[in-house]
Amino acid sequence: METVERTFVANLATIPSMMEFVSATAEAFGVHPKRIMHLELAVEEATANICSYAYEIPPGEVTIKISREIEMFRIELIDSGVPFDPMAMEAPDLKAELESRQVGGLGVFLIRRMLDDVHYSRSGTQNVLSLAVRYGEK
Amino acid sequence: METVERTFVANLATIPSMMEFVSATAEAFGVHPKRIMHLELAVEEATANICSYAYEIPPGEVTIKISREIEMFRIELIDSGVPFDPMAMEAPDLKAELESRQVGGLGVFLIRRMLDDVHYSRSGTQNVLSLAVRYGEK
Amino acid sequence: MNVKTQAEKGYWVVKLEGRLDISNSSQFEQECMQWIEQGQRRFILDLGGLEYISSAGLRSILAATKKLKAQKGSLSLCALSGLVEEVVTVSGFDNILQVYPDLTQAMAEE
Amino acid sequence: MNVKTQAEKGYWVVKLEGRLDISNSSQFEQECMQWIEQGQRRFILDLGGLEYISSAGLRSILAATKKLKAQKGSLSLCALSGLVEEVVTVSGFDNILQVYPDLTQAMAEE
Ligand SMILES: Nc1ncnc2c1ncn2[C@@H]1O[C@H](COP(=O)(O)OP(=O)(O)O)[C@@H](O)[C@H]1O
Ligand SMILES: Nc1ncnc2c1ncn2[C@@H]1O[C@H](COP(=O)(O)OP(=O)(O)O)[C@@H](O)[C@H]1O
Repeated sequence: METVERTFVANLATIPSMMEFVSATAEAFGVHPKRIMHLELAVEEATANICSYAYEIPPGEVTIKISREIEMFRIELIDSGVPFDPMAMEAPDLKAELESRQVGGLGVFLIRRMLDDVHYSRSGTQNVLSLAVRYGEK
Repeated sequence: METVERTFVANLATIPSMMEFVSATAEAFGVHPKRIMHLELAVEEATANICSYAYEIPPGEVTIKISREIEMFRIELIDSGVPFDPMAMEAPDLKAELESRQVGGLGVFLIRRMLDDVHYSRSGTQNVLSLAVRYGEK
Repeated sequence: MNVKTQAEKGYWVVKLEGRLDISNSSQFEQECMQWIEQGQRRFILDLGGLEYISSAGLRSILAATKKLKAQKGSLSLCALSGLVEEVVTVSGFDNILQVYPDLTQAMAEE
Repeated sequence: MNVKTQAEKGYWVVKLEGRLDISNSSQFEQECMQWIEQGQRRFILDLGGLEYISSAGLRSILAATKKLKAQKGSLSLCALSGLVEEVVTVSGFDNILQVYPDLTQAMAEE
């Protein structure tokens, strides 16, 4: 089987199940434990944003599609919320002092830094965020 | 990889994650969707019992160990609660009329009926419930 | 789980979609009790869209059925398939509840 | 997540085990605020047993640190490893918080 897919209610209480879906599948497909942690982090950050910001009338839904490509383990997060391209966001100011440090903006930044391939596309009424890691420790 | 394992806090709120761990792994290993439903049902019933009855001071923990055997997809549910052998329970009276029908006792019965192999062992201070299905639709 | 209700020809038709399990069965049971309090007496649960049910789900249906019987009401199931049909059969619930192939027949024969 | 606290040599040592994520970070933040209200001022978070942290977790630590600074207190981290070390570094939190290799050094140098 090369692709598996599951749809979840997009609310904070289901995030642990979404993370479990991704990490159990990654483990079964032989992704290195360290990279599974990176994936889990990206899934938590991205789905938390979908649950919090994507839908004008929450909760909406989020579909997670997992593909076992030859070189990469890829997941796509698909929602029907407001258009939002996380790749277009500026990185937070990491040098800011404690006092001025903003509490937000980190989630998207971590997603971009932890994975090997991240890209966004808008497809019809859907946001598609594609996240991938290589199988090995790297 | 032939075995994966995860430990969860045994409370009702984590049951969806436990089910997701099992079904995502089963899906990745090619278990037929119908049999995945049977597994999910057995995992819900067994873990609900562990969360409700196993620990004198809840919540305890439950470890789920998944093995990809040649003919069977097997999971073991391991807890450190009071000794409890579900195989020793009598089946509920399925012919009872509505008025006298007991609301309990069904969970264990469903586990035994839905899977291809179920057995219990006590190992030191632990309960080990071993549950398996064949990969195909059957 | 999605729950949609509709009053139709004297029946209270409850359409369930998704999963009825330990995470939502007590909420569903409460909803049933509220409908009964509001005066609904003849329930049909349309399970055509229900993909999964566990003993916790059966328990909530059984509790509602007992409550309805005590009030001279009734509860029947229709449109079962897949795992739901299997669980209802294996557990013998098809002996204690009326089960119909589809909603039309449930409304005709009940 | 498991949280164990201990007062030691004037420090309030908080040992975290498991995962600090969106499902428990606001509870953790509340606990921190309670400790501060109870008069604790010099926090050391021992993350030796912490396996996972997300931005929600960082946010709760940042909130506690700001509160402590406002009360002339302090908060430092120690014994980071694996993903936790990576996340703290990548997010630049090691620039705004004191980070020590282990508890002994955190108590010696803070
Ligand atoms: N799915 C989304 N839809 C709409 N807006 C979003 C979405 N995800 C993130 N955002 C916006 O981007 C900002 C930055 O997100 P993030 O980096 O995760 O940090 P945080 O959630 O901590 O603010 C959010 O505050 C929100 O305004
Ligand atoms: N893990 C367990 N530890 C101790 N007792 C248990 C355990 N699981 C089940 N039991 C006992 O067995 C009974 C039957 O369980 P079950 O068939 O799941 O039905 P129910 O939970 O609906 O009563 C329970 O009521 C409980 O007394």
